[in-house]
Amino acid sequence: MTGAELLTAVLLGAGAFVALTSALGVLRMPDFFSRIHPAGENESLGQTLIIAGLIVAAGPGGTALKLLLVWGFLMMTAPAATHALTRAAWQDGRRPWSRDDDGPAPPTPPRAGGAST
Amino acid sequence: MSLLATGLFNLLNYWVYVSLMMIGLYAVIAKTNLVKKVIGLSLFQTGIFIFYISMGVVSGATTPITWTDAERLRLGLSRVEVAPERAAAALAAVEEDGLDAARAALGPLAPADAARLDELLARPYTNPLPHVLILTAIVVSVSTMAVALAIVMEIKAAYGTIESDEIVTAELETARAARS
Amino acid sequence: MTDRWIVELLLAVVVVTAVGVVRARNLLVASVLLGIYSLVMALIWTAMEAYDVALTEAAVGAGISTLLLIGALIRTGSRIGGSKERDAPRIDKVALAVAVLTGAALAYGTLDMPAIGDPTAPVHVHPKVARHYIDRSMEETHVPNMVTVVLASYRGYDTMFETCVVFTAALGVMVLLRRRRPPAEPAPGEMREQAIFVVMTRMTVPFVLAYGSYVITHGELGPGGGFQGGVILAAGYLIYALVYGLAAAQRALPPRLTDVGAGLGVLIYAGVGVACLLLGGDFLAYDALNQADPAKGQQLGMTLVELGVGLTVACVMVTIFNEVAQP
Amino acid sequence: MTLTPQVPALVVLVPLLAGVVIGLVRHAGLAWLLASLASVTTFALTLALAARVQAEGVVIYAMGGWAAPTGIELRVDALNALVLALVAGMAAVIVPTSRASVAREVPADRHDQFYALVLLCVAGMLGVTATGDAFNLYVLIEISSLTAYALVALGRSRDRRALTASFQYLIMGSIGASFLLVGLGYLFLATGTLNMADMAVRLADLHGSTTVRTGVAFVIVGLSLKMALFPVHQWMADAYTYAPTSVTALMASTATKVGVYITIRFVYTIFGHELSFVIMPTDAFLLAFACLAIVVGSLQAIRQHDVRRLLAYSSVAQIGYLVLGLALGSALGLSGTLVHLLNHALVKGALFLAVGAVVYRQGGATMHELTGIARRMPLTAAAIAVGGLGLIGVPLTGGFVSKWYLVAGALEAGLWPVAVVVLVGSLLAVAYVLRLLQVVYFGEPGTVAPEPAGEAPASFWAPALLLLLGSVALGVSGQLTGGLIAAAAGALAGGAP
Repeated sequence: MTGAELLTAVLLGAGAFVALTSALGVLRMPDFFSRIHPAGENESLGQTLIIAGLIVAAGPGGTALKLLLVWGFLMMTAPAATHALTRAAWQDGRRPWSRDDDGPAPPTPPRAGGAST
Repeated sequence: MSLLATGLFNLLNYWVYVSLMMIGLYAVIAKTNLVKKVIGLSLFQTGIFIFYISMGVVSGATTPITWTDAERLRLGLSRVEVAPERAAAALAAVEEDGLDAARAALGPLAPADAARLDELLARPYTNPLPHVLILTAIVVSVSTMAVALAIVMEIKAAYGTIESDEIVTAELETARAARS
Repeated sequence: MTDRWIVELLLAVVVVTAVGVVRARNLLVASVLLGIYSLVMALIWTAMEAYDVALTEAAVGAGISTLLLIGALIRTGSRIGGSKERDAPRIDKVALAVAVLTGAALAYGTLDMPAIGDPTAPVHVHPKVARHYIDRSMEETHVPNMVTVVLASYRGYDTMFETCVVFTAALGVMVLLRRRRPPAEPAPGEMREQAIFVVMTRMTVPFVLAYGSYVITHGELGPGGGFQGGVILAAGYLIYALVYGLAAAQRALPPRLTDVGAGLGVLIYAGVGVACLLLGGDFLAYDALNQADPAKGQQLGMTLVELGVGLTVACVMVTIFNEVAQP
Repeated sequence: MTLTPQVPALVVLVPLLAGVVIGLVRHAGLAWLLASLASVTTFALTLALAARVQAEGVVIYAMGGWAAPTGIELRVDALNALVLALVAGMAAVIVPTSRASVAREVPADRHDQFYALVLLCVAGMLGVTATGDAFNLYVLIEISSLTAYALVALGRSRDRRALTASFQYLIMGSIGASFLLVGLGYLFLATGTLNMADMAVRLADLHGSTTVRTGVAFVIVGLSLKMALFPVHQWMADAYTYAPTSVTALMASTATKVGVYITIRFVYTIFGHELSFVIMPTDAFLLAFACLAIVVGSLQAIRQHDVRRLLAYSSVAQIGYLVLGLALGSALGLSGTLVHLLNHALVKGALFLAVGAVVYRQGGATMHELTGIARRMPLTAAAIAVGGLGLIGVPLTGGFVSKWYLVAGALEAGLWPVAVVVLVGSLLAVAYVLRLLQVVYFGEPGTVAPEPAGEAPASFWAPALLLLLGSVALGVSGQLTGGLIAAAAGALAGGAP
């Protein structure tokens, strides 16, 4: 295994790990606002690691440039999308849950009306 | 049992398509919500796409975009261990005289590498025709969906509901009111 | 095909997602799941080396269809579907029987089929169909992407009608939904608080439009073509409309213009065919466009019809979005 | 340069291009004018094509210059030349005369889109009829269906049930088309070709394959859905009842006929006699449902209060006759189907136009609104009377000739119960037609509904009477039935692809 291949493997592995943890986070977190946080983590850090790994694997050239462009767009759109979601939730009347609130965290978002599948 | 085993290996994609069509057809018939019916129709149609595309697959084949010999060779050389100057000579030869000359210019390779290179150089293409047919079918299916949803929106405007059973009730009431 | 087991894994995901789509009681959830379903489908097409189909599925199935569904849900104000389901999900026995019967018949028909990937299957060896496309398309047209050649030349007649189907969909949606009045003006200052979106839009929309044009014009060389590119172009408009509001978007691109563009695209396609006819060839026989070098004529013909397709698809998608999104 | 060799392509292109252009004009009068011009031109082109087929035999046109099966070909023989002329002819009669009823039933700002959809629908049906390529057929069916869904939904400005009818039609139509697509996929997988003629040759060696048999079954089921064969006919009854008048007249006289034509094409030309009737029980399947369609459709028609609905259920029964003839598998039966196809198109188109006239004057077409209209609307009433007699199949109408062929074909095949069903169906038709005529001619107006103000505009009754004239000519002249149709039927039943 060459150095580049090793680096690729490490970067892709790390990216996959971040993606996995953020998926777990989305499942485990108590409310909408805390769920969107791990989701955003994958979109920024996880995808950065994976694209970096792919760039190393592709070597210098056109493919690497395209991957860089993809990364650039991701960095622009992903946070904006997260922002839009949060904003929409806020305008929809949702407020972050905190430990000081009475009772346990709401199991499902309050206004979705039995939204679970 | 042997039928199942061969089927699993050879026809699995087809069986997946059959189950998707069943799921979609069930939804179209059983669901009362009109949007849900449209969604079921969409599942039903996409199932067919799997059938067609699976039909076009050729083992070990590449996408149906013609590769020049030089492109094939370049990809092949990137997958095997070969000295840079011999690779350069082969690439120069392929432009001039074709793949056989390039293969000669490359000189002897390790047996495993040689087999791998030959396989890459002779890679067949998948069948483009099913791809074309399905491109058409995808476009047809989204067009149908657009018209279907437009009708659903108008139904909502006219009846105030998009549940088929409530629409039937509404019509029965209208008929009763007209009679009395 | 790439590693077989990846395909099988993705197929399993697709089936599970499909069940989820049907079982979901919340229609919004079902719509989003359907988008995911299409996206996984696009991955399957990639794994099966059908890149053109994958690009279309991603743009049309996961993009436009999902948007249409969500638009319809907003317009009809319905989130929870099915009065039966509001109580408890029940199995409809008749529907199940029909589905199982159909499935059994379909599965029975597969038993005689050649194994997937078998290069000797009749579909792959027909000398005048599949073999002709693979072996002779480069020589006859000098266009590397066989899918584009089959789509725009060998079966160009089909594709003309496919473009017509898209145009028909726009007509159908227009005739049902169009209200002949301009959309309401956005409240002043509404945009100013959305600085993040405005900046993001300014930075991405030009690239989206450039990429859409690239996909339309480079269908001969790589995956892509009029359908995929047209949808991407429309996506640029959609982003703009979502951020700046429908009124602003319609000021930037008046609906009258997209109405004309939708028809114009079909007319360009058919016009190329008629031009061939006037130059002495058969309808859509692009060879006639360049008597000296038929392959050049083929290339010219395909480029022009792909432009027509792209124009129609982009304008139709924008039109449908306009009609569905109007309050 | 001459355009004569290009006529097969132009037959489809003229309505198609006209449809697209009309979609852009934004002027109701201009849209109507262009649509009328295009439909008349198309009719002239189909007549020229039919004359050419008569003189030269099968006309083949390679699209894009690629010879089939590499490319798509149009293939026109005596059978589809006839259907092409029928579809274009009905459009040429109905579109130019539709202005008054469209002005009444469709919002003025949508006339351009309405006529565009009508012409695209016609282009789709003509394309379906002319093509020699199985997948092209699917795409074109989708064009004619998609336009039809939207056109049916336009009936909502008169009755909101048009919307649910259209939705039901869309669901059934899409399922039918998908079944057809699956069936074609199976046949494509087994043969490797999409060209109909090539497929027919290759299928001859593949009769044992379960893939082929399943493909055949799904094609037949898909087409049955598209034709509205019993028991999947409900969508058609609703769609014809609530669509705008001119749309119903056009669709009732052409859409189902094209469906029957495709079925003949598949069963006889592509599958061939052996695969259709010996290996697969297509005949038994189709015969059973055709007989049920005749009986159930006629019984339903008798129960209807709304005359448009009555005629729609009568159409369900007529499709039974059409399918019955083709399922007999003999030249006699096919002749019956072809004569019936022509006759029913003319008669049903005329009847829906006449009923449209009543809707125009009275605002509806229930038995109440038809009561005693013969006094003030004698020509409309005459059209209803002659059309009704044509539906029964009394001598001197085309209906008599076709039913004669059907009974003879059934007896020739030794299927006397089928012959009985044809006769019973005719008796039931007598029941619903007489009930209608009794109301029209002998009902007392004023007691249940106001008497109409006067005869409807000539654009309603004139084309109706013209079409009926055609039907009577079909019944009286032995030449057409003996010549062209018998030749087409003989060629098909003889097994020659």
